[in-house]
Amino acid sequence: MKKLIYLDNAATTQVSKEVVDEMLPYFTEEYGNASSVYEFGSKNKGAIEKAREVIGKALGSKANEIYFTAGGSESDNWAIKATADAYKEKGNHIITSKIEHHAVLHTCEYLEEQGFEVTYLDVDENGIIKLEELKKAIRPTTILISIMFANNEIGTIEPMKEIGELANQNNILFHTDAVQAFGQVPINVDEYHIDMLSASAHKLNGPKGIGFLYIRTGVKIRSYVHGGAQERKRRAGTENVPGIVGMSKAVEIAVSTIEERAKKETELRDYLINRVLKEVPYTRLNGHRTKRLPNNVNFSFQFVEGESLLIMLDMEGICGSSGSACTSGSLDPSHVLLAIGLPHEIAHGSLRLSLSEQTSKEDIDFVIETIKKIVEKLRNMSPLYEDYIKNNN
Amino acid sequence: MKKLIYLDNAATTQVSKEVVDEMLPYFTEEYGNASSVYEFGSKNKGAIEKAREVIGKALGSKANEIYFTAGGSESDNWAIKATADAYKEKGNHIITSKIEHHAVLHTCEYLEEQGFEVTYLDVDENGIIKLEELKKAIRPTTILISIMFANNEIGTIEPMKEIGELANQNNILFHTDAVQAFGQVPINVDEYHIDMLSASAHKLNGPKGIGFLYIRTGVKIRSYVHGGAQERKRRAGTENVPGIVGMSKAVEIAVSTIEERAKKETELRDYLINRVLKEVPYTRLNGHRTKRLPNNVNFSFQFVEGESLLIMLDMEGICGSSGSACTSGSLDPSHVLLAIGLPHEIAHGSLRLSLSEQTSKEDIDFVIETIKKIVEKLRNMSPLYEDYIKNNN
Amino acid sequence: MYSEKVMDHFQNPRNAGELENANGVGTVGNAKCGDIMRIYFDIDDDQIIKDVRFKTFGCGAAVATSSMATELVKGKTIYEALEVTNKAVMEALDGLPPVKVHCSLLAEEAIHAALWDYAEKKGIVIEGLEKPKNDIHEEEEEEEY
Amino acid sequence: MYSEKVMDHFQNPRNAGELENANGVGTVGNAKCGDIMRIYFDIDDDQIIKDVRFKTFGCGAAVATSSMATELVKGKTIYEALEVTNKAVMEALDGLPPVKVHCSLLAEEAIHAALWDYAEKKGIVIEGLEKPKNDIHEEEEEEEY
Ligand SMILES: Cc1ncc(COP(=O)(O)O)c(C=O)c1O
Ligand SMILES: Cc1ncc(COP(=O)(O)O)c(C=O)c1O
Repeated sequence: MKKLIYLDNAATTQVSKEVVDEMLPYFTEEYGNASSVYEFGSKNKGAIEKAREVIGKALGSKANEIYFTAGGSESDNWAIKATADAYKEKGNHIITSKIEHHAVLHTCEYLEEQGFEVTYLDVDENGIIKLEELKKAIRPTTILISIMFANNEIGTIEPMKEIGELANQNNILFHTDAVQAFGQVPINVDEYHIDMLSASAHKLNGPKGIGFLYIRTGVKIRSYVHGGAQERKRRAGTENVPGIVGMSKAVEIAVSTIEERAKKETELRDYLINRVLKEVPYTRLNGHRTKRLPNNVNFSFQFVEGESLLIMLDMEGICGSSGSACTSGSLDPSHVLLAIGLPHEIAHGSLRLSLSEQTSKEDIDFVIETIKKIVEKLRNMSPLYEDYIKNNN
Repeated sequence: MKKLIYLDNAATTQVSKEVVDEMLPYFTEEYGNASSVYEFGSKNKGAIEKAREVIGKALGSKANEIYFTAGGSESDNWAIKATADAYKEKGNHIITSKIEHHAVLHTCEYLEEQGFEVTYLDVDENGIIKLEELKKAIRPTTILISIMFANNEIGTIEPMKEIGELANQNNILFHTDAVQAFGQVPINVDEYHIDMLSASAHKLNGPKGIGFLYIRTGVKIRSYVHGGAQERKRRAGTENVPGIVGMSKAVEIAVSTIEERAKKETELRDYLINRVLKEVPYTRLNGHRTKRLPNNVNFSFQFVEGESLLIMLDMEGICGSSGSACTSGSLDPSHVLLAIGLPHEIAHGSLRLSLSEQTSKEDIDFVIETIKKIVEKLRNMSPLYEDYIKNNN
Repeated sequence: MYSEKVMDHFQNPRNAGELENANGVGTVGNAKCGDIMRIYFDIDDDQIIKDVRFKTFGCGAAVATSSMATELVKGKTIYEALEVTNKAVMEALDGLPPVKVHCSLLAEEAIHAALWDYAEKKGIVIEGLEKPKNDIHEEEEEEEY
Repeated sequence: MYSEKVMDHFQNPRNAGELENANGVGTVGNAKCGDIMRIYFDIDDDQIIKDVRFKTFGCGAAVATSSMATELVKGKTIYEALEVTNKAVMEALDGLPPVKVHCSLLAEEAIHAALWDYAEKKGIVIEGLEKPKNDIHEEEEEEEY
């Protein structure tokens, strides 16, 4: 097989072998219905409850505050729409940011069509929301603040504690999309006053199609997927036991290795950032220099377009992404890069490389050399570069 | 291991080995993001498109009319709520039946809270909806008819063709919850004028947590899970590739074996029905005698309560269910059995046994003998039986 | 779902069946809720429950609570039997799932109903015994989150 | 996502670079849409395109369509070049994904822009050539279901 350097772990990850092994019996052996009377379903039921405990422990929450969903998008939709529904008597105003994932943004836009009012907070050049603006945005009718824990494109970690305190002081529910952060940075829902938290297993070496929503006891939101009585009547659908068990194992591993992974990845990340910034001219690092996910790197190479860059990297066996993975196929430049103030042509030339535990220094060295070659090649073909050089000589 | 006779295939099924084998590479090898630029994601993309074709073919639809979801419940929620949303200018009236799965019923009840009007059609003693009543229920404001293809508790198959024609003549969208029927009876969406169809993989030896919604070209419903641009912007969330691939394989197998399975299961089913009706007094078959799913049997044993029966069967290694699997844990008797006219105490004493290809005649013989013993034991403990005997002697 | 004790009493119910010479019989519950319990007492002249039987239409917990309730009152005086609460029954069974607590209330009520029947037949008043409702059905509550 | 032809032209773009002695240069597209194409023509006295180069800032399809467009016009008269449509470019590339069709329009427009520049410099009128818009951007349409 061709050499493969997979640096798109922010999009999705390899399921680890231990996770698959944990899942396997639940496909062909322990397949009974978890919501049944018979004994044959009870091992499934037990496995689900154990998963709830593992995840609850990872967040410093109670097990029964964890509700399983089909992934991050469903969790975001659920948290936001069900809050709107449950608290509409109290108010119709929601605060979020301009750099949220589309699962939050499009959900908020949908709610706007339904008559809700949404404030989309600006961020600074590093992608950090402005707390002063947040304070000012709060109204008596504000029912929800939804700010992501860490951004999926530029890796910036938001000031959770400050946001949580503001929400708490003002008696407003606080939801965070922690799809990128969960398993990568330690999270305690009490410390940050988080009332709801979305996560997705496939971002942390778990399977695709399974995630959860943490809902603090006392938050009165109800079902988003209506139907059967599963998940204490809050989320219908036959329990995806292999998925739940796989996620639980993935969380267990992620939590137990979180420090050493962060250390290793941060080192490599910084090595990659430093060398590229030094060795490739007209390059910008997007996102905060230090308040960022250990595995996230995001560059803009001026005069170069992102897709071309990606394809050329791919030809060398390097998998990266440009903008948000979910919108590829779209012609729009990343809303996140525009929000941190990049002009369009620079926003179009961004590259996200997201590392994993498996990434080696050799990989990174190869990536750096390859980037240098490709960026040069593309610049030589770029009319923007030509103009720039002519105008500055 | 203890002998196990699994007769709860209407709740969920064993994932077949071929299906697991098909899924496995997508966990640890082909894990790249399907919505990516790099080559490493393209096999995933290809697998998804192939799955869409396999399923489209199974339904006589186009591949691009198949949208992947997390299962039957999400599909039902999506079809009904998004239709309500998209067609609310046209009208606010929905027609469904009293014997739908909770994924449909609770969704309709939710819509009633939002100002929609819902007619819940009666069914006859066999669980078949009354077409005359349906005709009368149609109003100029009716935007959707949602009637299940086959009932999950009593196995009755509804008159799809007639319903579809009525819907079509009146220019009303027709959704069917085919979670029980798909893979068990042949379905052609054009023949039945079906506009939307829900299905779930784990009912046909596929994995849990994956399903689909068929949406006919021209039906203008939009997203239910908002977010990324997956599924032609209609269903957000990183594609659950292993799940999709597994479902595709399961559908492929189900379609290619549908006739022989139906033949085998129908024979066993009828053998079970005939012997039990003959050999256990005061017993009733619920659901239509012939218009029923090949694998569904549902009895009511008078004077006997269902849960006790189930636990005793379980002690003999027989897995069955009572009422709808999803509502176990609830104290209410089945809404389906009440709708076909059973009095409460008889509705409480129902037993669903749902066969699979694996079920053998020996299994069924053992089940029959066991039922006879248990029912007798429970009747001897039953005050209702005592009263009945005293009053009739 | 059920404790071992519950399963034991369900599989091997103590005192199941009818009592021919019962002098106190009480039936509670109704078919709508899915549980009916009937308790038969043979109470001697010293007001001691010499023998007891039950019949129950209901779930595993209903059978087990009936069985346990009969065990707890057997050999007791009627006043001691009156003190056997649903809590005592539950504790003796090592607990019940929350949705099944009503079964234990039903068992308590069945004892009371049989005692009431006895008292009526004897023309006596058992102090502290109220006329039992025959319909014990806690409304299933919306779960608290 | 892309055909082999597209990938080939992307990896080995024909006629990439600048043309020192160009007598017709056209630039179209804008950074907002993420595509800018520039085409350089060396047109001889017989109005034959003797040489051609391009520079492109854009996606894989943008590079490939530029490359193919230069191939298609090289050695042609300016009137023949005028007939090279986006469709011809797409066909020569064995097709483009729907979201990338606008790249081929851009290539057509870049040819027109370079011809326009040539005509202006020469003071001639090329019949059938309209002043090119430099902003070709089809509105991304709502998908039709
Ligand atoms: C008729 C019917 N509809 C919907 C569902 C829900 O499917 P799922 O549990 O896969 O969400 C089921 C099964 O539980 C069913 O039998
Ligand atoms: C921040 C963020 N939120 C939500 C999601 C959606 O998660 P999923 O694709 O599992 O639905 C993603 C990943 O795609 C993400 O990065």
